[in-house]
Amino acid sequence: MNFMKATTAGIAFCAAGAVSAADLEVTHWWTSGGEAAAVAEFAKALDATGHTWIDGAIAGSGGTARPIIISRIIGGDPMHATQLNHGRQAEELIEAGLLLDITDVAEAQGWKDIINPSSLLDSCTVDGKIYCAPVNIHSWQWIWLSHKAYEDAGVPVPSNWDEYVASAAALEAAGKIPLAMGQQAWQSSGAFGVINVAVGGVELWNKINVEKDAEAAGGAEMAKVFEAAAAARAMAANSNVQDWNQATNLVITGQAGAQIMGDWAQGEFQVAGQVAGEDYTCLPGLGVNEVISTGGDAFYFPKQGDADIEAAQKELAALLVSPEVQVNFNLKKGSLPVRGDIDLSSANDCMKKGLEILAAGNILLSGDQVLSADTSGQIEDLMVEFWNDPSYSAADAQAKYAEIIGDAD
Amino acid sequence: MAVTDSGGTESARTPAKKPNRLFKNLTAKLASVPMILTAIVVFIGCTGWTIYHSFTKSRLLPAPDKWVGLDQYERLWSTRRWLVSIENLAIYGICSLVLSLVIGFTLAALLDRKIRGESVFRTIFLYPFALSFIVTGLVWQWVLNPDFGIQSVVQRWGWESFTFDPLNNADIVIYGILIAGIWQGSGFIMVIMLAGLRGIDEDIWKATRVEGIPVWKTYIVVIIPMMRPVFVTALVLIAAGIIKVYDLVVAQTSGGPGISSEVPAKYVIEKMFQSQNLGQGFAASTMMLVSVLVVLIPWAYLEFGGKRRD
Amino acid sequence: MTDATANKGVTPRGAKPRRRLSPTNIMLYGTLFVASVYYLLPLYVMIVTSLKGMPEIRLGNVFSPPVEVTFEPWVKAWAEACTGINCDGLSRGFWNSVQILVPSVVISIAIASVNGYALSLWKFKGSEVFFTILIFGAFIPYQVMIYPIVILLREAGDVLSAMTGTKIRLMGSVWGLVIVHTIFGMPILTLLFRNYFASVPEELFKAARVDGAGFWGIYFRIMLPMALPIFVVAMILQVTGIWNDFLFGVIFTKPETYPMTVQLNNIVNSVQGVKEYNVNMAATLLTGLVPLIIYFASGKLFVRGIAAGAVKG
Amino acid sequence: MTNVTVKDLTLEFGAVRVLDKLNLEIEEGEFLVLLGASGCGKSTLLNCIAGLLDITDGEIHIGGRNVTWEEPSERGIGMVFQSYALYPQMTVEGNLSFGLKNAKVPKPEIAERVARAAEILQIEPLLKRKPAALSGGQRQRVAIGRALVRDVDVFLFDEPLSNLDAKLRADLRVELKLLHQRLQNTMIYVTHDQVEAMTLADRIAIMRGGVVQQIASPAEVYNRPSNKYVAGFIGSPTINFFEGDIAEGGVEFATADTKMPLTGYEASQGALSARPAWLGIRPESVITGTDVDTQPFTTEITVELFEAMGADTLVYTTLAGTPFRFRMSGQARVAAGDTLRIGFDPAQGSLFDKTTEERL
Repeated sequence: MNFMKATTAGIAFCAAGAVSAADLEVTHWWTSGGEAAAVAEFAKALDATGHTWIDGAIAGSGGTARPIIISRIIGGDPMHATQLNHGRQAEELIEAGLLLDITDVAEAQGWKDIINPSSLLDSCTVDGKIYCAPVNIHSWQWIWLSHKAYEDAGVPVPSNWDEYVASAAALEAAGKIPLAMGQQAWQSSGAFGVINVAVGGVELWNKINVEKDAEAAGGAEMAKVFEAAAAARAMAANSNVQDWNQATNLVITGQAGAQIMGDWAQGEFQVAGQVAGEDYTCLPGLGVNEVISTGGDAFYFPKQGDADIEAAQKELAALLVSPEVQVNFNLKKGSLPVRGDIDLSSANDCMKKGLEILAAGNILLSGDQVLSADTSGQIEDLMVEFWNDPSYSAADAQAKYAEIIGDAD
Repeated sequence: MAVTDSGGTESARTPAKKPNRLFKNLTAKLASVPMILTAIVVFIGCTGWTIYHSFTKSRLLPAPDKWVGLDQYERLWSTRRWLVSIENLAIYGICSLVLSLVIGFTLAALLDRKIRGESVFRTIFLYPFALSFIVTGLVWQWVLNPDFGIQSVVQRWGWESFTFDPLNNADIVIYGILIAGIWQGSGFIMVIMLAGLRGIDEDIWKATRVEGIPVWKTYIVVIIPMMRPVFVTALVLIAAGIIKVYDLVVAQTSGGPGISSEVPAKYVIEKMFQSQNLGQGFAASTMMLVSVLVVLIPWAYLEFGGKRRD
Repeated sequence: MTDATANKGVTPRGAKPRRRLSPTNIMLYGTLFVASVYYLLPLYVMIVTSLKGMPEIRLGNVFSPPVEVTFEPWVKAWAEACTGINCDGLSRGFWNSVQILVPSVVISIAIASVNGYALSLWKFKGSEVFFTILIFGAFIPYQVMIYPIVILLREAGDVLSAMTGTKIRLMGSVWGLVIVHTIFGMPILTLLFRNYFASVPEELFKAARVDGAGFWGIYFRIMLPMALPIFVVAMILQVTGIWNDFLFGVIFTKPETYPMTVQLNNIVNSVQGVKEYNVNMAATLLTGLVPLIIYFASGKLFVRGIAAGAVKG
Repeated sequence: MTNVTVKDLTLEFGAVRVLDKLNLEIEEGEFLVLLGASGCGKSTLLNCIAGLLDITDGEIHIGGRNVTWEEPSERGIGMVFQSYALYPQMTVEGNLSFGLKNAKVPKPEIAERVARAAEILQIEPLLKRKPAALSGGQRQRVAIGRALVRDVDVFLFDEPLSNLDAKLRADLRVELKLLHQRLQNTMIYVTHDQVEAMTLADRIAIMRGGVVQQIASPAEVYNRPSNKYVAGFIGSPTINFFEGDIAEGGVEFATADTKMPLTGYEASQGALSARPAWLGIRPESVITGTDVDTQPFTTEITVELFEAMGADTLVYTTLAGTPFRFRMSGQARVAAGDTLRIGFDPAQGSLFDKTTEERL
């Protein structure tokens, strides 16, 4: 990045009434190809205002990045803005008064009216004040199918989970891995969540995750979900990659039949030059229950105690939600924009599917919004063990799961 | 430079009077302030702080007023991941202690046989110690990769049925980490052992030669008992490293497959920062501390308890 | 003193093997050779992999030498590999590491050597107690202390700010990390120096006191020049330890000041499509280069220094 | 005028009392030797005088000044150590001038003093060398020189010759004696070697268990040891002890089977009274040959073993039921089994109380 040029540009903008130029350090964990391209859109937009985007990417998933982000905020050396999955993760930081209140920005920009679904803004709100700027909607409920793998195996590309399960044997016979899975805990847990919604239905999901109904978690309906997950586990047995995008890469190259992964996987297909519908197929809700969860990423602005920087932070907040940036960013990222009032005609098939579901209101809260990080962590621990240990029976895992839900707060 | 500085007792005082004890060695005490601060504030203070908070329901931020007693510990010991971590640490700890000592001593003894090219061998054995655990983990992950590494090479040589894939086999993954850990650290132990061997009087060798004791027996019966302090030093260094195993696992396996190569340090870090459950992380780290003390206190008692006089 | 230690650690003391090709010798060199393979294999793999192109890596095995040698991965690892939208490779981390390394090594060794000196020659009431705590500290898992240290650094920064009237932040600055390295390096280094100074003849210390040298006079004029071997050991240990540190680097710095290991981790974990093993290996080698060079260059001094004092005790 | 005074000096290491209310007065220009077996506290005492150990109680005066709590360098002392304690990284010149530099003595004066010390000790050619390049004797000269340049009234020696071989030790001993004669400084010299003590000292202080047993001239210590320990410690070969009783009136000392006249014994206090006691007879005071009959006590013994040492011959035998050694001058022609007639004057020996072991 050419800081000199950016600074020069900044001086020009100052004349137009902008606040004095500031260097804003922004931390995030978007480091894969598609993600990095999307972040670059933010940086470009911010640099154009005269401020400078100092990129603080931390590689290795949110798990690696969050400790760093949080210890810096707590240690009194906060960055100027940071990605966090919104929802309950930031609750305590807000209560401790470490994050900047950006209600005035939200009001000035009329976020209440434009942010869709409104639950996104609710997650940013504590005691009626808004503390974060949502930037995208991410939904986990997708399965990505490789056309090449199915062609090689000589079976048609399935259109729902049951067909897919049936086709697994053919894929295996053709030397393909039926299901590509990375081995990180959040992937195991996320894939399970997707199967949960698809097989068990939205109602069951809400009962367990929102109402924390341990009985439902241990019930017969849920047992089916665990059986399905156990079946998926068997299909993923030969997949021994670590990172999610390595798994996606198996699908892209046709070595694996499918991957259960959130919509961010789309960015990888895009970077690889693949076209939805031609090279790959995406099925929301595994083709069974067409819903999408509306978690997503949001940016928080730790307090700095410096008026100039605060003004710049607010400017960045407004910028992140602005229509143009939303379009550019989400097209690259493969996620859905947070505002319903923008034109995404250039979006691809999968994104359009997502937009339709969103418009129809078939939405679901995301895990981050309803479960504490601690409970999510426990579920991740359980799932990563379950997915990787074929001897861990579905019944045992379910019992443990019910226990965790019972203890959840 | 204040060369006339007199170790704290200033010449200005009336000489006939015994000076205040507090000001005796004043310079030495002042110079030790960083050490005293570290010992008290960091090692005692921070540890105490952590132990206290392990009895609270601290989440993302410390919450000293939310006292929950032993809840965190109860949950800790009913968590499979923690139990697996403890088991792994025990296996890793014992194996790496024994293997490091044995390999370190054997290599040192071999190098001490007046061989040619001693410094070349020594450098070869020692250089991995210069590399970080992150690097170590990454390299061994690569060498042990079933598709490209040792397994595939041996298979290409014609041993089709050969399987050596520790990093993807939950039952033996900890040994895969052990191979890397030993690789990194045994050279340093070798150097310490070598230094110890060099410190042994040559007359001992002459004496055993005169008495016709075989070389191997000399090592076991005479040399090793004489090197007790060296073994203690080596033991301390290895043990201090074992409890801290973290980077290696993160780089090599990330705890996988599943949770089969988790270690306590990783559990602590992840509970504290990732799951935002400080109380749980603190409880786990307190248990780590307790296990260290369980090993350390009897040892310290045996080592220093007997000769408290001086 | 000096003449006694000068020869230590250089001459092998074991019995002399007699004939060149005796069975014992074959066993001896055979074992050493096998061990060498184990130790050298990863280095070899790193080097050959870093010199191959990706297509060749996918086809061949890790041990085959590169058919077509390419330095592209090295260039990429050093200057082009991306983390997020920063694509300047390891180069930035290198200079950060140097900036962290130099003050950390100097300060931690300075403090630990003074500690060891005071503990062995200027004992005062309670000094042994503090030392015992320090040694126990070597065994306390870092994790136990990270969180409170984050808070301590914040508070210390606030206190300093209030005292000096300027805004000082220890957390996230190089100096915060220097403090952390000094603290965690202290137990082992202090032990090292204490044992070394304890082996210095006490009469030398007495003679210097009669000659009117005080605490610092004796330290700088008498002990320091005598302690060079142990300083070399301490320096090597600290340089490698600090250079290789990941945990503290990742928690106590920020992106602009990330040390090289953190950058390495970032590069290796920032997978863009497929893992570029060759770039990863080149990055790994680059990161390990500084400590490797130090070991290759001063291995002999290291062994000598250890022999001269580190193992007593 | 007294130069060094030690008053009621007590030193404790934790619960262990190393020195117990020790008193010592050393005259100006005196050569005092602290003699004792290892662990008797003699080096500890010297370190206390030097200020290298902080004492628990008592006072130390040097040159009339109370220096109890002063730094070693402020006490006006120079010290020479057993291991020489030369600073290995400095040249001989650097070693000699280190103390003066610390005291901020002007450069020209340093040069002058170093030159003078080097001249006295004949080490001028060595000035530019490092200690490692010197022989043991040369090193000890430098160590002495280091004390010399300090231009102080009191020299402290801590077993300075123990690390040297026998011949060098004898040479340097003589040199030290000459040095003392030339400089006339007060010297306090710690050794466990009684030959050094006897030859060098003006007075010897014999120490045991942190207590001074006797402080007196070498002759006095040799001839009139104040207790049985001193008697046994001084003299080589060691003194012979007989166990027995003093007869009423102090006329006779009787063992189980032998009676020895004590006429003429100079008792320390008053007259001898009857009591169990030890009689010490030095091997040198035994007479053989023609003069035997002049002695108050004569007897015949059988030679059990003999050691011919060149200048004299040591004969081992048994007398009055106890092993007995005596010295014959010259190369006496004796053989094991020979019968010899010997004689000595028991009154010239030393009598010690059986229980207190104090001299009678």
